[in-house]
Amino acid sequence: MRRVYLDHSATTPVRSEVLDAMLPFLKEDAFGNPSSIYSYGREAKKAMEEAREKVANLIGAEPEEIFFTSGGTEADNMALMGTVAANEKKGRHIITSSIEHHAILNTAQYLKKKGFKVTFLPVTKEGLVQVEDIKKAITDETVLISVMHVNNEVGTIQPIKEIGALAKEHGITFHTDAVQSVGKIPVNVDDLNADLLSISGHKIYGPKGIGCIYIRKGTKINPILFGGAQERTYRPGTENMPGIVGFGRAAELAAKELDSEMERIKSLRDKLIEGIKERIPDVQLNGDLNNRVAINANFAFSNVEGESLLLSMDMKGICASSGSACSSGSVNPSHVLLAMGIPPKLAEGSVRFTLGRDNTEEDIDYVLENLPQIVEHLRSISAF
Amino acid sequence: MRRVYLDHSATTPVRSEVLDAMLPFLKEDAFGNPSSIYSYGREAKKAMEEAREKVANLIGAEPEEIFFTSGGTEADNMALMGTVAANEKKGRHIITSSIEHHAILNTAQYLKKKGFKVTFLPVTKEGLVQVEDIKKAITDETVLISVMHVNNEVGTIQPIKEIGALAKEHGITFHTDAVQSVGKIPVNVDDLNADLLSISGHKIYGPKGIGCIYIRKGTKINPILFGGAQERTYRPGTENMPGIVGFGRAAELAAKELDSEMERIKSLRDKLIEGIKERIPDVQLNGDLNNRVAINANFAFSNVEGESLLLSMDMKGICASSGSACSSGSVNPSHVLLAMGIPPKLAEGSVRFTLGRDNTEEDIDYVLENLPQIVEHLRSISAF
Amino acid sequence: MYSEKVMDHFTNPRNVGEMKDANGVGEIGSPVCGDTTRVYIKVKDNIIEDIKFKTYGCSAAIASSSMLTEMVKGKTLEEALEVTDEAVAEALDGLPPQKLHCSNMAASALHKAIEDYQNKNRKAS
Amino acid sequence: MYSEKVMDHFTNPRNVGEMKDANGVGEIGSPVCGDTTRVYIKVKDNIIEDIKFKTYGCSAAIASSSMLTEMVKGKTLEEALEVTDEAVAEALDGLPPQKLHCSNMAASALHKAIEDYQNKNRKAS
Ligand SMILES: Cc1ncc(COP(=O)(O)O)c(C=O)c1O
Ligand SMILES: Cc1ncc(COP(=O)(O)O)c(C=O)c1O
Repeated sequence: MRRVYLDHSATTPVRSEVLDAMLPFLKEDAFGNPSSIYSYGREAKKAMEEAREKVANLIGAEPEEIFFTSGGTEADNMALMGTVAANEKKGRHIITSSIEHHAILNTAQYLKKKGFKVTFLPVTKEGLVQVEDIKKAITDETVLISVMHVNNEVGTIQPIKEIGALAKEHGITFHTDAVQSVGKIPVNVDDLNADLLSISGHKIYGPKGIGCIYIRKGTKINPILFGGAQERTYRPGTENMPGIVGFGRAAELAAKELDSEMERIKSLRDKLIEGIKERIPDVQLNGDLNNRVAINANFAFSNVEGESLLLSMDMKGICASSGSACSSGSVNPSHVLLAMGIPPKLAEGSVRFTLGRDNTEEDIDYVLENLPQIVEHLRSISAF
Repeated sequence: MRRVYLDHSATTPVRSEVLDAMLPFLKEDAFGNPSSIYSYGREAKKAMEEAREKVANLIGAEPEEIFFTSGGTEADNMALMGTVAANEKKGRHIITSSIEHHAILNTAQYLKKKGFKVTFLPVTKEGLVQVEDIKKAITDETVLISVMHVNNEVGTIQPIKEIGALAKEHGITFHTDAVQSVGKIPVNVDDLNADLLSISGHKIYGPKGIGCIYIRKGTKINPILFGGAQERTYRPGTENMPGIVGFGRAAELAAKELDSEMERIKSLRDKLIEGIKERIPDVQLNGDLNNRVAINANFAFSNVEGESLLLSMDMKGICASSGSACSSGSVNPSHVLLAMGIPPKLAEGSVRFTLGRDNTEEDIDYVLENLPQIVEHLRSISAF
Repeated sequence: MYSEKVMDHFTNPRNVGEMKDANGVGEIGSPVCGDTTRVYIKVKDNIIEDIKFKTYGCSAAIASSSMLTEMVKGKTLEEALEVTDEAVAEALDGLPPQKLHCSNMAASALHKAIEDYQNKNRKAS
Repeated sequence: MYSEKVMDHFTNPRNVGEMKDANGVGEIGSPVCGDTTRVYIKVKDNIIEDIKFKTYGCSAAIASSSMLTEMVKGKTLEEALEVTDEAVAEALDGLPPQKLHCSNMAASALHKAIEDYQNKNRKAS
């Protein structure tokens, strides 16, 4: 059976070029600990610094501003918890949006429980944060604004540049979760006015278990983990060398191929959107069509429940997801769709398709051939 | 030139069997996100649970008691911070030793700064924590005792079973950092009376960037990172599949080969110790010889400075370290040796040799041939 | 994740549909997830002669409905009322823990349909 | 990490040793790391005719001592005093930032040795 993977926002396969770069560090040749002074260690250290430079290049940063973490989640946690810890004297208010990934949302909720004030901004029905709302939310106590660059469920691109400018104007640290934007749209920390920015390796065809936080020089932030002096004391623990090197290579390739690859994917994605609209009645595209990354299409199929739709698609070899990967399997409709004002039942019948390097024209044809029947079948069973 | 790697306590190469287990998860075949409901995801989930079982088997635990982390450092941080957070109402005192790894020490220092009471236990000149000292340190406020199983610098085996029994008697959570003991001596969480236990993958021929914390059923502990519902909400973030699977395989092999391999290594290590004592004057073995893992030899060479000794050895292809990997390169003599009452200058002239799977009789001969000249040369330069 | 039985009943659900001449109808919506099951029965001489269902819900909910209808078809009302959600889940070779509540829905909808039939019948007699 | 020059001077340090007939000796211990350098000089007609050193310390400390002795041998005392630690580090093609303080030690020990020579000389004259 054909397998059509349309869940690239959940995770991506490691590219063969990336694996090639990693392999020496998974073998006897180059397994050293980069903190060691002997040759094995020095070689590892050199490779690590090269990778750091590649990641920095992807976002227009300096290598010294990149700190490797275990992934996007840790980077997000550090952005929030590290910033409030470093600014305790200044204030205890942070602003974020209601459509962030759980790595931000749940950390913000934790801080709220600890007595911090947290503003969760609403979004428009297109899934966009409004700069005006942030203006209104800022107080003298505000120490951090964190708004994601691209939403993981509906792919909407937030007005980060403007939000960043506003934060700068008020002397407030600005973080953006760029896990879903790097490799999909140009990301430049200076253009975006970002002080802190999170990236995850496995979303850009790098390995899982590695990511980074960009920390603009001079930004006040504390580490959240304690131990050895790695990552200039910002992130202790023996460095994940294969992960770091793979992440570096993935970043390098993502930067190089961004334009051509996204153009190709956009035309496939648009074909998918048009095809679904044409062939399936009572569907609705969730999220703004224009302010949206090229890989994302998110549809609400009325009177169809998401899990049974996903499972039926899987039986045809089509992999997609409802909401963020970590909450599918659970019974809650997506917090993002609800925040956009989509009724719970429609939110529950929503599916996210996210395209990637491996997808072809034939993949899309295959989906358009099979999906209508699947939806029709489930609707024929449905109690509504 | 021959390369003799004698720094297996810093890190170990990934075994080829481990790499083989990891490879499918670094290729297109099995890259899924284990939280996804479709086939790719379910396959990943299955592999993850198998790995969990293998790690559990290594320490006599149930699979549901194993929670994957990004390494030993994160596990140690979680043990301390997660326990005090979950026991805030009960008390604010923790007990640890002065020879812990920095992942424990610096976390304990952080907690101290936050207003917690922390007792750093002294050790004997052989490098052993005394159960009597713990008895005296326990108060009504004590919520956690954390003592490492095996010290990373001198390899001493601590009286964990007794400490654990004491903790149990007082209803205090007991954590042991077993990063340097698993794979070297038998580790069984029930025998040790451990409620929490840390392991790191790359110390047992698994990959870097993966580890776990064992949490005995019923132990009160909070997560320290927030986000998705992975690891039953104890540790969010997309799972590091290749890392997890590699860790699982490494754990399986470590359990199987423990006895035979350690017997072989012990005889090599003893040969190294005897040879150094015979051939080099004014040396002293740091740490108890008997309560010690088989892989470790730690020598103080008087009137020789550690860094220049390490570098001279490196030029002969011999890789060793002074103190813990993350602090070599820095100028401070080891906190462990100082805590054992070794004078700073002797501590500075100390080198840790840690043997591993790849070492042979010839490696030891090579070291014994070259080391005397190196030490002699440096002593001939030395101002003392 | 799901047993083969669940997958079979999910992909080829038995007794799906509406029933024009039903003499009992029951509907239940899960408070947990908004899923909804409607069960139609045709009872004659105290026996469930025919049964149909419609379900909006996850695969476990659909499979449970399908399995239940098979289990009670041809049974007396008393026998049918004894079929518990556990029995449905068991007949499906088990359900994942977080999906157990789904088997609940099917049995509850059936109970409501029987109640509906009995209410109507009482009035009629 | 280290330049080739550092490695060369570390492995083959020049002018190592003690000097029986030195007329100036200076010793300095680094407060940072306990490293110690002792410099012996033989001065004749205001010129450093011979120089030796002994160093307990890291490779950078040893290489710096060695490089310094080469740089000042044959120079007048005034010229020798002008050789700064930066100059030593530069002559070694640089040192890692955390090791810069090591080059300090060599120059300081030399300054002490010159001082010692001048003190003795003053008394003698
Ligand atoms: C927007 C966003 N932020 C953060 C994360 C977390 O990244 P990771 O799973 O690598 O920890 C994800 C992906 O799950 C994401 O989509
Ligand atoms: C005793 C001990 N604990 C914790 C750690 C930290 O492990 P990791 O470097 O995998 O985070 C180490 C190794 O560096 C160690 O030796």
